Parts: sequence; structure tokens; C-alpha cells
Amino acid sequence: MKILLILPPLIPLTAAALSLLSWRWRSIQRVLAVAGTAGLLGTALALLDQVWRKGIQATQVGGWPAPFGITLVADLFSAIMVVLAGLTGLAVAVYSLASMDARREEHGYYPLMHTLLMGVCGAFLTGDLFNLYVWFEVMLMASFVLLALGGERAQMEGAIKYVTLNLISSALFLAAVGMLYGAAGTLNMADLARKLSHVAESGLVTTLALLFLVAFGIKAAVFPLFFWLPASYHTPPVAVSAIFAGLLTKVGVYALIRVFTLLFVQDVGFTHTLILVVAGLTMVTGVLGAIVQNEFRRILSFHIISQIGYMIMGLGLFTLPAVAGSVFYIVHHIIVKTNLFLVSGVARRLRGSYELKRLGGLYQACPGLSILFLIPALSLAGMPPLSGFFAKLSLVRAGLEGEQYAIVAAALGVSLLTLLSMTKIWAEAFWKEETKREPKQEAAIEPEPRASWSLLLWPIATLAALTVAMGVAAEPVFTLATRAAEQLMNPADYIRAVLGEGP
Amino acid sequence: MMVTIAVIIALAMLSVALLLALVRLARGPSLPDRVVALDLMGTLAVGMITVYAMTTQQPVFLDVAIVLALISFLGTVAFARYVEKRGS
Amino acid sequence: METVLAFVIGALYAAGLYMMLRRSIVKLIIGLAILGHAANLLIFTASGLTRARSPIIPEALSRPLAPFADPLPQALILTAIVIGFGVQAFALVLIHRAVQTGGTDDLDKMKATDT
Amino acid sequence: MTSLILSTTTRFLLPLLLMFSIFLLLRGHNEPGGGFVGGLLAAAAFALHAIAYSVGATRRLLIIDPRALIGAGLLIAVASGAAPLAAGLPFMTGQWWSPEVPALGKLQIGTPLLFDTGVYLVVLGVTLTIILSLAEE
Amino acid sequence: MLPAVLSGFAAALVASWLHRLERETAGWIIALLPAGLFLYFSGFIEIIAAGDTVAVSYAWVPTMGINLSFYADGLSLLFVLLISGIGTLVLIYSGGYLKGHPQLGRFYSFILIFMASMLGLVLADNAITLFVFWELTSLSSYLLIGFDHKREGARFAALQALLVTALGGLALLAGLLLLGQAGGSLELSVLLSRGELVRAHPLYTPILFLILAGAFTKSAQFPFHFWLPNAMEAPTPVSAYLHSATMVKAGVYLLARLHPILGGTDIWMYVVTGVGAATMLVGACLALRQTDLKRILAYSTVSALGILTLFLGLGTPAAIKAAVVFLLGHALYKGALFLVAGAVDHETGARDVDRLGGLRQAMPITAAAGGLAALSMAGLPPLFGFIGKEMLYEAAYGSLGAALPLTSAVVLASMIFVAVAGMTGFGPFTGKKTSTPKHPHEAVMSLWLGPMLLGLSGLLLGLLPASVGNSLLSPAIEAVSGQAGDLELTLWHGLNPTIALSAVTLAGGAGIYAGREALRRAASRLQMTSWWGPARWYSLLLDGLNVLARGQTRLLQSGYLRYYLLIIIATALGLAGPKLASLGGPPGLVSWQEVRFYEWSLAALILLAALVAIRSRSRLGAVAALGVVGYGVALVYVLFGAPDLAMTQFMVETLTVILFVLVFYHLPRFARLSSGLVRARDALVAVTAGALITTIILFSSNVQFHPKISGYFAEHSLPLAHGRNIVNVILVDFRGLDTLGEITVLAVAAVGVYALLKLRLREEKSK
Amino acid sequence: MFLWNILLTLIWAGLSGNFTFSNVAVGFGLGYVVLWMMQRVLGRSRYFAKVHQVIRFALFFLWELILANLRVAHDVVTPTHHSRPGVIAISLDAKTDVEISMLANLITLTPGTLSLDVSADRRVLYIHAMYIDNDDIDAVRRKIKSGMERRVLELLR
Amino acid sequence: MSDIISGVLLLAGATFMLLAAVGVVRMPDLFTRMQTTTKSATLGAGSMLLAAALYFGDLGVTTRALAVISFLFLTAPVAAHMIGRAAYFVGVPLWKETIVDELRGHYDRRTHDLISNPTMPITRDGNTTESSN
Ligand code: NA
Ligand code: NA
Repeated sequence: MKILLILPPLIPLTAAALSLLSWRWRSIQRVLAVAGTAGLLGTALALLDQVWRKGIQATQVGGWPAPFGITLVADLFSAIMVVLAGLTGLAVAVYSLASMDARREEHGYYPLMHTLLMGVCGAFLTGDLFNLYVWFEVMLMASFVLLALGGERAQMEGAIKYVTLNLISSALFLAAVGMLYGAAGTLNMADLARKLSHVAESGLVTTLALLFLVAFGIKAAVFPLFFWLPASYHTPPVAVSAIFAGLLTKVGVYALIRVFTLLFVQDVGFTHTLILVVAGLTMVTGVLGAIVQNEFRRILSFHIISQIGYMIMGLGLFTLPAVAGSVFYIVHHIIVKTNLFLVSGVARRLRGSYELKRLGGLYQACPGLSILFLIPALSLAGMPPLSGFFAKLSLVRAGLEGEQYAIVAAALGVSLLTLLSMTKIWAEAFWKEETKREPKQEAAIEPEPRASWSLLLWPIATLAALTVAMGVAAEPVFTLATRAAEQLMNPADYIRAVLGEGP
Repeated sequence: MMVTIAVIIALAMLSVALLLALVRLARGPSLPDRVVALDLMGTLAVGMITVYAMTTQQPVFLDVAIVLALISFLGTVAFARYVEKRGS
Repeated sequence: METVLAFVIGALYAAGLYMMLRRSIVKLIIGLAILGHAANLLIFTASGLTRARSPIIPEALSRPLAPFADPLPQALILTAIVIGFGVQAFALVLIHRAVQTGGTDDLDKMKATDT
Repeated sequence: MTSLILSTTTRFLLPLLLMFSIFLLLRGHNEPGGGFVGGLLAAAAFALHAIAYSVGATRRLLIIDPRALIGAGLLIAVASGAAPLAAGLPFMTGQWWSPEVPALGKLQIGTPLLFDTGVYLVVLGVTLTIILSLAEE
Repeated sequence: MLPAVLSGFAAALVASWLHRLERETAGWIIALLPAGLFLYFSGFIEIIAAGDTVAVSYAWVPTMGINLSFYADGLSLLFVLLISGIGTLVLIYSGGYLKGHPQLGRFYSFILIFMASMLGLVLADNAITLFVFWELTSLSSYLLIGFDHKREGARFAALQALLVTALGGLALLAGLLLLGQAGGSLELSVLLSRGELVRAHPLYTPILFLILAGAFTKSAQFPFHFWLPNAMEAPTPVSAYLHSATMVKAGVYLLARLHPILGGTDIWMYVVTGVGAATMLVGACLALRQTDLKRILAYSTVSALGILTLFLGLGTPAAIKAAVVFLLGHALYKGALFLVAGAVDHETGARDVDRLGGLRQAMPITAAAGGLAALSMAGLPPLFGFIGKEMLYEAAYGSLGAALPLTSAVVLASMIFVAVAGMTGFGPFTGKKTSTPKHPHEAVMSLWLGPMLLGLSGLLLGLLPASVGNSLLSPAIEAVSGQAGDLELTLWHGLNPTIALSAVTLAGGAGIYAGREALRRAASRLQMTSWWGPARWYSLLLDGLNVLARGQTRLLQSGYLRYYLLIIIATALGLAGPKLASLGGPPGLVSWQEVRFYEWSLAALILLAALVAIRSRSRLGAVAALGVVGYGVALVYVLFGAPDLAMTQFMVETLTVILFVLVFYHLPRFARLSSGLVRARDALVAVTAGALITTIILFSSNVQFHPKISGYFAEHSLPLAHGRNIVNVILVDFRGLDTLGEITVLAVAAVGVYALLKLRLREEKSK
Repeated sequence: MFLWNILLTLIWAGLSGNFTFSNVAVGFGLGYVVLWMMQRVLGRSRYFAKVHQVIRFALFFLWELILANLRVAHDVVTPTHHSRPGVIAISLDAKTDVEISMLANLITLTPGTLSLDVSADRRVLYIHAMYIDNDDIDAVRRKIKSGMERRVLELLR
Repeated sequence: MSDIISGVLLLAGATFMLLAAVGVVRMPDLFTRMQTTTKSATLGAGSMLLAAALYFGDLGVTTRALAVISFLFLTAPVAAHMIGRAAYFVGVPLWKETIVDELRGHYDRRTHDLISNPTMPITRDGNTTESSN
């Protein structure tokens, strides 16, 4: 069933094309939004199941043999990421039905969301370095537009920084791909891995590796390349923020993990130690940034950065348990961070603002929502027995085993500060008494029908349930992450799946 | 033989011409001056490509010249339209 | 020629980056465009240059006469050019709207969303 | 604001340019050209029309909303890639037919050409959407 | 055993609903759960007294070595019975104390979660499982301290408690993980037999310090003690349950639990004893300065926790015995006193000891309960507190080396305990009746039942110490000391030095009680101490953190795009530059003669055009120059055999220029905004970056590790893909997927342009 | 008739199996001659008259083009400027869009003159002339009217 | 033979193009610059393409060359007209030695319409042409 490999980018693309054709009919687009993302999730689960049972899957697009055509590959890591894309997509699509304004729906919101998912899935599945660039661009372009859709001033300012810095990253990525092709004569990642593994000029390769590090580092928002993220993530409608927060930066992380486990493993002592240092600095600067903020989504945005640090910490440690920890952390983070943004949207709908100053009284008014906030928030801070705890635990443990005490200290300290941040939101938005609303704010709150509330809350509740489940039943997820890490740490399987036994 | 020499001379002349046109483009002073220079450069490029196609025996490059001729006209017209619109 | 182009590309990078470091949003976008050219030229150069011989199979032959220019980087650059065109178009309209809503083209005055 | 000279010339140039753009599309597989360049040239032709007359006139000339062209082009591209899936082949595997056409001899028609047509339509739709909506500003 | 541990969590889910159903009696009904648990675990006494343990284990995350394993020995059982027993009383008490509170249902849930976590903590065999429950107690404690969440004070205190305990918790996690590494297992039951191995491990000292950090913060040891008194913001049942009887003792439990593994070394002794002693004295002295009933009790609790730590640090058999006995005694009387204080507060609306007095008529039962507890705290026979105190003296006196200072310190603390007992258990009920905000009545049964039972059990155990001595305490002591021993608890040891010390204590305590106001005045002149106290450090630290965070964020996330760009460029340069430099000079430059003259002029054209674009004062001039750059690049493509590229480049360049023109029509003119210095700096950075790129190309253009794959395309383009233009064949066939992505990008760009131009929400709103 | 000619050309090239430029040109020429001789059979056609007109016009135009180019060249390469430029209005006899446009374009292509614009009522063409010899504006006007305009109208009407 | 002709055509074309470039730099005002570029460059490109057509002697090439030539001759004057009209409209100055400007004041600034007034052509300094003669 190799078709499963192409469907994840293809289903969203078809949904996008059909949505474009039904530009005028919002209801069709809304149906397509849910159907498309649900189809994606279903396909992704089937793919994961297949990879789990049969090992790494690869298909040659166009039937041209690797390394000449473009290969789509799904190892467990890829398959997991695609599932997460489907999950996030579906959750956000349902949430959007109730939260997106009609004007944005009329101006391409749903096709854009589909293309975003298409780009993300393509990036996760491709086995070709230049094709990865293309998927990155698909995703970026969709994100540019989603970010700017609506044309409000804050959106514009955020988008300019987002667009500029991401384009710098793309230009760098492109240049690095070009030079790598010039040197190694191939673009297929498995082929590159094979060829780079016996290369004398490792200095040049390491230099190129550093360029990739910077390019993907920008996309992943690591220190000191993250500026675009806090400048923009809080500006678009919350559904957009949510899918950005959950998925986008993780594509950068995915790329980092992919190339620094498959391609650039010649000088691990240098490159991966560097990554480790970056990881620590990313954690710390991100969380410090969050402490300063007083707006729901800005706090969450800075925390994304901080948690990117955890995700690449495992890569920097570069041991099997560490990489498994990274994979686990990514899974956890995507679900939790998406959810927190979705909750922030509900809070804003109830109180008309994202400013903590103006929020309040939610604990008394909506105990259910409070629990739905607490679960992801505490999970983010690494509180047991939620998903975040096990994610943090596996990384910390790997760090201790690798005797990298500084990064462990940073990881633990940062999780305390994360807790501080989350309790800040909790105390201000939930515990604190409701503040007197200004009349202007009042106007911003639109009365909502009941059905729309359930569309808002179902995705949140589902994601929260997953967060709990991933903690209480961490074993299956952890086994999955470990198997994924095994595949990542032993690229031979990957190479064999793509190129066959070969020379 | 004749062509070989002519091609070299032509390439040299065109190279100089391109640089001269750039001088006007840089100097202006008015926007239409720059547009004229750009338009000229387009035509010069058409010539250059033609010559190059001859020297390399690769007529496929003529297609490039065609496309350039077609499109550079459009650029000039658009520019001119802009100049006029802004002037009002 | 690789050597000459290496310097040209470096200079284009420098020019593009310098433009992007200006406060004017208009210069920013011009810088971006220059950077795009530089990146494309870089791929072209890095994978080796072949004078004049295009990778087109002449009539009556079944494969091009060697030496011919490497078609793969050409295809890559073509893709990159097209993508760059889309991005450029969007970015242009974006700055247009940004200037419209913000009332200024000074990037230093567009920092309300950061702090 | 319109110019008599320009609009008169455009009346001649437009069909010429469109013809040439289709020419570029069709022979792109064997010589320089292809869907992208062809689509751009067609769009440029319509852009010229918009400059010579007005955006409204061009929209009337087009009949179809350029945005629909984008969707249609994407669908054609996807469909041409997905067709081999039905035969159990990988996505985008080229399928070729060589029908005998009188006077022209054996023609090679394949899904890659269909794909290129999709590209043509998308590029045309995209460029027109961009240029026309900008010109309307 | 697992259902028993987890039952609390399940009950928490329904508690809220139950409360809604049965407002009046919910507390009583819910209390049936801990009562049942108490009975259930009482059933273990026999087994454990016989020297056995009860253990169950379920795989949780076996890949990480985490099991849901529980293990009941003497030590756990003692704690379990305290937790479930006092839990029962506290739940009943809460029903009365918070009667009518709108969020009482949630309160029950939180208390149940806490109870279950505490049970899990003390029963856990797996270190990570222990940690999970450990954190859950911190968390439920946060929710309980902040129960009165509309008050800023409550929120502040809750956060403080959480941060301090979570800080320790993180250290503990690292410590436990390292302990697991050192000992080769995460199961405590396994580790208990590997103490030698762990103590000899090179990481022993860090492990010890990390674990101690966890224990000390949780058990409010100096200098982390400050959160506990502030936590008195919580409703009184919480204070009684968490902050005296159970949670704060979790740290002590941990010390006791790990004593066989980590204890017995010099460093253990010095650190644990030292901290314990300091906490004991500081807590005791600070208790005297307070006038608020609950705060007095809180500081005395700090002091008592210090005592426990101190004796666990000593680690002698006598010390461990004393600690265990004192622990039970303290739990009973301190729980009772807190509940009494709550009842008094509830009935009178006042908690200031200076404003309370003569309540014995109005609240006789409460007074009796308070009196019993106070007597036990003061260490008077025949109450259980007396036995505990005697054993402390004995152990201190018998400790080698530091008998005198240690004994005098303990005596001093005990004296203050006597005074505190007077202030909290007698003062409010005796003397002249004072006026209070509310008119006092005897509390309802739910409010006096708990303290009464606790007070009575103190009396009962004092009279019949053997009833718990052999069955319960002795196995606990064995568990802590790691060796079998017998415990003979008797009320009366005969006349010996400790009795004398008791007498001295009582006399001194009475003296202090009498002179408490003078002492308080004297202490308030020493305000300095509070200024220098750790609470101050806490706020300084938080402020410092905020300042640091603000500074860092202002610096990095400045809002200036050009600084972002500068930093990114600098990063790339800083990373790749040195690496490249370390490779030496670029390998042999291609000879310049190879370059044809028109190629030179083309290069010059591109460069000059770029320069014009930079220097141009006119926007459209720059755009025109940009167009020339693009045309120049296209010509390069022509020269090197790329007609498709050139064609596309010409086309795109022209269309781009048109787009620029269309957009620039609406934009303001160029203005020179930066100073010359800034421009010079930017130029320097830009040129350096350009130089880097040039160098990399020079390096890589001579390097070719492997033959390129493009030969395949040339070979198969015509026969298999039916196309002569290989570039086009690659685009639509060999690498068609790239093109599919590419046209998607275009489509999205068009949607974006359209939407940006047509959708203007702000303007629509203003209309 | 033009189509006939094309068809004949194609037949010629097809028969000879040679599609080089010279062969096709030969084919076209032959076809033209054949058709011209067959005039009596096929009936008189404006085609031949037009073709002759076009050829004459093209020769005239080329001549003008080269002459004026040389003049400009002279001006460009010599250090002093010889030009006496001016913007001149020329009343039009040309009426239709095509006539006016063609005239204007040809004027532009002839060096020394450059069409600037046509008035909204299509009665006047404004041109920029580079060499108004002896400052005689009317001479320039006359030259254009009797030269270019007359021939264009002849060709198109 | 055809080699020689195409060689000559090539050189002539290149010369015209160079002339155009020199002209665009040297000529005193925009309009005179346009005078040189529009025709010299077009003529130059035309003769070069013709040279190529002769040189390759292939129908495809010739057709293409002729197509470009006709296209160039068709569009170059239109482009020049568009620039010239725009330049005049926005007031790009004429060379100081321009002797007459009969277009002056005939543009409607708002609608961009050009008013004809052939009976009263106006010179640049506002006098009628008759009086300036
Ligand atoms: Na190379
Ligand atoms: Na690009």
C-alpha cells in the first residue's frame, strides 16, 4: 500500500483545490475542511500502523528509481509526525468552524489551511533534500498568508518579520542544498547519507552542516534565531496561532533531527555539542521571554521557543534514549501547545481579550474550562503524571546518563520557570476575580450559539484527554518513540529502504 | 571565418553598449530616462543572445531572445503607465 | 568563470543583505529580491558550469552531446525562481498593506508586536 | 488615460502572444518552453490588455475568474499524477499513448504533458489574479 | 493495594457531584473512604509486625524502568495510617468548617487527590512513582492553599509554596534518577539492600544533596521554611492536614526512607543534623514572635520538622526511635491544635491570641480537645507527647561528641513548645473572656469531633504506649534504621536525667509563656531578621529573575527587524566562518584567463547594477537596477547553456518589475534613515557575509566527491520519458513532485495577494 | 489568395522534403509566380496589387530608416549636438485606429521623429522632431504628411 | 556568401546598437535619447536577427527570427510612445535648445485627455509658432 505515502500531501492538496473551486460556497469549504483533515488523520494512522508492522516504507514518485527520482519515505518518526499533523489539523479545523469569522472564510482560510498541512506532511515524508525545500516553501507560503489574512495592523507587522526572517532561512537552505549537490552530486537523502559517510573533505561538509543548522534553526526558532516567532504568533486569529504553534516550528525541528541523524554525523563531537549548547540557551532565553509577558498568547509563544530547546536537546545528546526523548517531547508538545492556544481562544471569547489584566474569574465561571486549561498547562510544565512529565523525564535521564549535567540543570530549571508562567496565567485568568469590562470590550464579545461552543470545546477536550492518556499510559508512546529513535540512530535501515541493498 | 570575427567584435560592442546603458540607468535623472535605459538593455540583450546563439551553434537560444523581446516590451509599457499615473 | 561568479554571488549576497539591513521596508524587499538572485546563481555555479551546451537532445540523437550543462540544477533553479516569484509577489503586497495600515515605511516604527 | 496607439497595437498582439504561449507549452517537452513560461506569457498578454484597456475589460474578456483557473489547474495536475495510482503504479508515473494522427504522424501524448497543462493553467490563473487585483488598487 | 491507593483519585472525580447531591452530609459520606482505607491498612499491621512486607507491582512504563509498584513496611504503614486516619477527621471537619461555601465540592476533590497522592508517595516502591505522587502533593497543595483564590494573598502563598517545593522536587528528580543509576535500580526495595554500593559511588555527594534539597524544601527546613507560615492562607483543615500532619512530613519520610541507603556517612550527619538543628531553633524562635494562632502553630511545626530532621541526621538507633515516636506524637497533637484553632476562628472570627480568651464556657468540648493536645505538646505525662520528648532527650544526651549543645538546643526548643502549647491550647480558653467579631458558640459536632479524637488518642497512646509500640512503631524504626531492634515504650522510665530535663523544660516553658509579650516586643525590635530572612531572598530572587528576563528580552526581542537580521547573519558567520577558516585557503583558484571578455563585462554589469540598486535615491530607479541584475543573471544562464532558465528568468524578472511598479505606486519615497556609522557597520557585516559565501563557493566548486546523478536523466530522458528537453522532463516527470509543490506555492501566493488586497477587517469594522 | 500562396509553399517544401529557409523561400516565390500567371484563371485579386504596394512601401521605409539612422549616428558620435528639436502638432487625415496607429508607429521608427500622442478627438498627432532644419516647422509637417502619411493611407485604403 | 552577408549584418547591427547606447548616454534630453534608442537599437537587433536567420539557414530559425523582427518593429514604437507621452505628461524637461513645443498645455491634468487645437499651436514660451518664426 505505497499509496499511503503520497496521500498525506495529496489529500490536503485536493481539498485545497476543491475549496478554491468552491470559493463562493462557504459551507462546502467547511465540510471539506473537516473531511479533508479527518481523511488525513485516518491515512496517517494507517501509515503509522503499516510502518509499525512492516518497517520503513518508501515509494518512488513517478516510478523513477532512487536516487534519481523523488523518494517518499516514512520511518516511524515521519509517520508519527504525519499523524500529529492530521490530529492538529482536524482539531483546528473543527475549532475553526466555530471560531473563524465569515470574512476570512470567504477569503481562502480553508484552502490555506489545507496547503499548510500539505506542506507539513510533504516535508515529513520526503526523502529528497530539494523536495524538502519545496515543501518548506509550500508550508511557509501558506503560513505567510494565514498570518496576514485579515490585514490588521498587528498582523502586518508580525508578518513582515515572520516573512523576512523565514525567507532568509529559505535562501540559506537553498544555497546549502545547491552546494551540497555540487559537492556530492545527489539530492536523495539516503544517497547523500551513503556518500557523505566516506568523504575526505569533512571540513567542507561540516561547514555546510552549519549552514543547514542555521537555516533549520531559524525555522525551528532556536536561540538566537527565534525572533520571528514571538513577533508574530500572537497576531493572527487563534485557530491559526494554534496550528502554527503546534506544527510549524516542529517542522524545523524535524528537519534538524533528520539531517543531523542521517546526513551530518561526521563530526558529532562538534556539531551535536553545538546543538546541545544551542538547546540550553534556547530553553533559557525562551522561558525568560515568557516571564516578561502579560498576554496569554505571548506567554505561550515564548514557551514554544523554550520547548524547542528540549526537543533539540535530545538531538544534541545524540544517544538512543535522548533521541527517543526528543521524539516523545515533540509528540507531547504538539498536542499540548495546540491545545493551550485553543483554550486561550475560548478565554478571549469569554472575556474579550488576551491580556491577563483583563481576564479573570474563569475558574469560578467555567470549572470545566479550568480543568481543560490545567491539564495542558501542567503538562507543559512537566507535572506528573501528564505527558510532559515523561517527556521531560526521558530527556533528563538521557542527559544524566550522558553526564551532561549543565543541560540537565537547565532543563530542570526551565521547567520550574515554565510552571511559574503557567501558574501566572492560571492565577490571573482563572483564579483572579473577574475584572470590570470596558464597554469597548463588551462589544467585542459576540453572543454565540450553543452548537458553536461544543465545536470549540470538543477539540480541546480531546487533546486534553490525549495529554492525560499519554501520561497515564506513557508506555506505548514511549515504546513508539524508542523504536522511532532506533531507526533514526541506525540510518542503515533507512538507506536500505530507499536504495535497496545497493553498492 | 567572417562570422567568427564579426561575432567577437559584436559581442565586444554589445558588452560596451550594455555598460553604457547602465550608466544612463544609474544617472537618470528622471524616471523615464531609466525606463528608456532599461528598455534599451532589453533590446541589447536580445542582440547579445542572438550573437551568442550564432557563436555557439545553438539556435535554441533564439527562443530566449523571442521571449525576451515579447516580455521586455510589456515591462516598458507597464513602467510608462506607472510614470504617467504617478505624475497626475 | 566559477571564480568570477563566486565573487559576483558574494557581492550580490552582500548587496542584498545590506539592503535588508536598511530601515526602509522598500529597500528590504529589494534586498530580498537580490538575495534570491544570488541564491539561484549560487546553485548554478556550485554544481559546475558548462559553456553554451544546453541539455537538450538534438533531433536524430537519443542523448545530448557531451559535454552539456547539468540539467538537474537548472530544474532546481527553475523551481526556485518560480517559488521566489510567488513569494516576492506576496511579500510586495504585504509591505504595501503594511505601509497602508501602519502609515509608515520605517521598519523601526513597526515594533509594536514584539514587546 | 488609455492610449489609442497602445490599444490598437494590443488588438494585434494579444492573439499573437496567446498563440505563442500555447506554442511554448506544447513544445516545452522537447525544446525550451513549458507550462510555466507559457502560462506566464499568456498572463503577460492579458496584463498588456489590462494596461491598454482596463482591468474590467480584461475580466470581461477572460469570462472565467482566474481563481477558478488556479483550482482547475491544480486539479488537472493532481489528476494527471493520480491517474497511474489506479493502475497500481506510483504517483506521477508517466503514462504515454502514441496515437496516429493523419499528416502529423505518431504523436506522443502523456500524463506529463497533461501535468504541464495544469502548470500552465495555475501559472496563468495565479499571475492574473495577482496582477489584476493589484491593478485594481 | 493499588485500588486502595488510587481510590482517592476516583473519589475526587465524583466528590464534586456528590456534594451537589448531598450538601449537608457530603463530608461525612466522603469521609467513609479514608475511614475505610484506615481500616484496610490497619489490617496490614499484623503482617508487618510479623516482619513481613506487602508489595505489589504493575508495569507502568517498563521501557523507562517505571513501575507502579507499592511496598508497605513499618515506615509506610505508620504514615498511611496517619494519612487516612487524620484524613477521615479532616474531611468530616471540612464539611462543617466550609459549610455553605460554593466551592466546597471542589475542596473535597482536592483533599481527596491530596490524600491519594500522599498515600501513593509513602507506599511507592519505585522512585519515579514516588516522585509522581510527590509532585501531585505539591500540586494539590497549591490548589488548596489558593482555595480562597480571589484574595491575592492566597494566590501569592500558593505560588510560593509551589515554587519552593517544585524547585526541590526537580532536584529530587535528578537525585532519584542518579540514585537509580548508581544503584542499578529504581525500586527502593532493591536499593535498600544496595546502600554500600550507592555510598561508594562517585556521585554519592551530588545524589545526596539533590535528594536533600527535595526533602528540605518539602519539609520546610531552614532556609526554605518561609513558605509554610505563608501557606496558612489555606483554610484551616488544609493547614491541619497538609501543613502539620502529612505533607510537610513527606520530606521527613523521604529522609527516613532513604536513610538505610544514603545515611550513616559523615556528610549526611553533618548536613542533615545541622539543617535540622537550625530549623528547630529558627522555627521555635519565630513562633514566639507571632500572635496569629495559625502562624504560631506553623512556626512550631517548622521547628518540629527540624527536630525530626535533626534526629534522622544523627542516625543512632536511639535517635531514630525518638524521631519515629516524636513524629506520631506531633502529628496527633499538632493536627488537633490546628483544628481547634480553626474551630475557634470559625466561631469567633478572630485568630489573634491577644484578642482571644475565656472561651471555655462557650466552647467546652473544643477547649477540652485543645487542652489535651496542648498537654501533649508541652510534653506532660501521661500524654504521648511526653514519651516522645523523653526519647528525644535521651537520644540527644546519648549522642556522642555533641551531647551538650544538642541537648540544650532540644531543651530550648521544647521550652518554646511548652509556651506555644500554652498560647494555642490554653490561652484562648482561659482567662478573661474577650469580645470577638462573632459571638462564640460551641462548634458543631463535625468541628469538634476531629480534635477531640486526636486529643484523646494522644492520651490513650500515652497511657498504653505498648499498644502501638511493638505493632506499629517498631517495624517503622526497623525500616528506617535498616536493622531489627526492639522498642519498649513506657510512660515511666523512673527517675533519670531526662525527667530532670523535662522539669526544667516545663519550668522554662512556663516562664517563656509568662513573658511572651516582653519577648515579642524585644523580637520586634529585631525586625532586621525578617528583612534578612529567606522570604526576602525569595522575593529578591523573583524580582531579579524578572529584571533579568526583561533585560534579556528587551535586548534580544527588541522589535527592530534589522537587529534580528544582524544577529542571524552574525550567527551564521560566527558558526561557519571559523570552521571555514580552519580549512586553510581555498584550493587552487581557477585561472582567470579562462574567463572570456564578455563574461567579465557581464559580471561587471551585474555588480554595477546591484550597486546602483543600493545607491539609488529613487525607488523606481532601484527597481530598474534590480531588473538589470535579473537580466544579467538571465544572461549568465544563457552563456552556460540554460535556455529554459534564461527564458523563465527574463519573464519572471519583467513581471516582478511590473509588480514592483504596481505596488511602489502606493509607497512613500526613499528616505535616508540611518546614520553613516550605522551604514558602515551594516556594510561591513554584509560584505563579510558575502565574503563567506564566496569562500564557500570557491571551496566547493573544486570539490566533487561523487559523480552526479544527472547522467541518468540524459540517458533516459528520451527513451523513457519521451522528451528532448531534459530540464522540462525533470520538471514534469523525473521530479514532478517538486513542480506540484511549486505550483501550490504559486496558488497560495495568489490567494494571499487577493485576500490581502480585498480583505480589510479593520476598515470594514470602522465602516 | 495569400492562403493559396502559403499552401503552395507548403506543398513545395513537402514535396522536396526540405524545410530549410532557402527552400521555403524558393517555394514561396515559385508559388507567387504561378499564382500571378494564373490570375486570368482564378480571377483578378487585390492580393498582387497589395503585395507590390507592400514591397514598395517596405523599400521606402527601409531607406528612410537607414538614412535617418545615419544622421542620428553622426550626431551621436560627433562631440557637438547638431539637433534642432521641437514638439510639433500634425493634423491627421488618417481616420481609423489602425491607420493612426500605424502612422504613429512608423513615424517613431523613422529616426528624427517620435510620436508622442494622439489627441483625444484623433485630429492631431503630436511628434517630437529632432531635426527641424532652418527652424522650418511647416517643412517637417509637410514632409510627414506627404511622405509617410500618404503612403500609409495608400497602403491601408 | 551567406556567411559574409550575415557577418556584415552582424557588424552593422552591433554598430547600431552601440550607437544607440552611446546616444542614450550622450543625448541632451529624454526625447532625443529616445530618438536614438528606439530606432537604432531596433534596427540593430533586426539586422542581427537577420544575420542569424541567414547563418543558420533553417526554416524554424528563420521563422523565429522574422517573428522577433516583426514583433520588435511592432512594439518598439509603441513603447517609445508610451514613455514619451508619460514623460511629457509628468513634465520631464525638454532640452533648453528645443525650439518649439506645440503640445504644451494641451493635456487635461485630471483625465489625461489630450486636447487638440491645431489652429493655435503654442510654442514652449507661450507664443504662437507664427510669431516665433
Ligand atoms: Na562542485
Ligand atoms: Na527563493
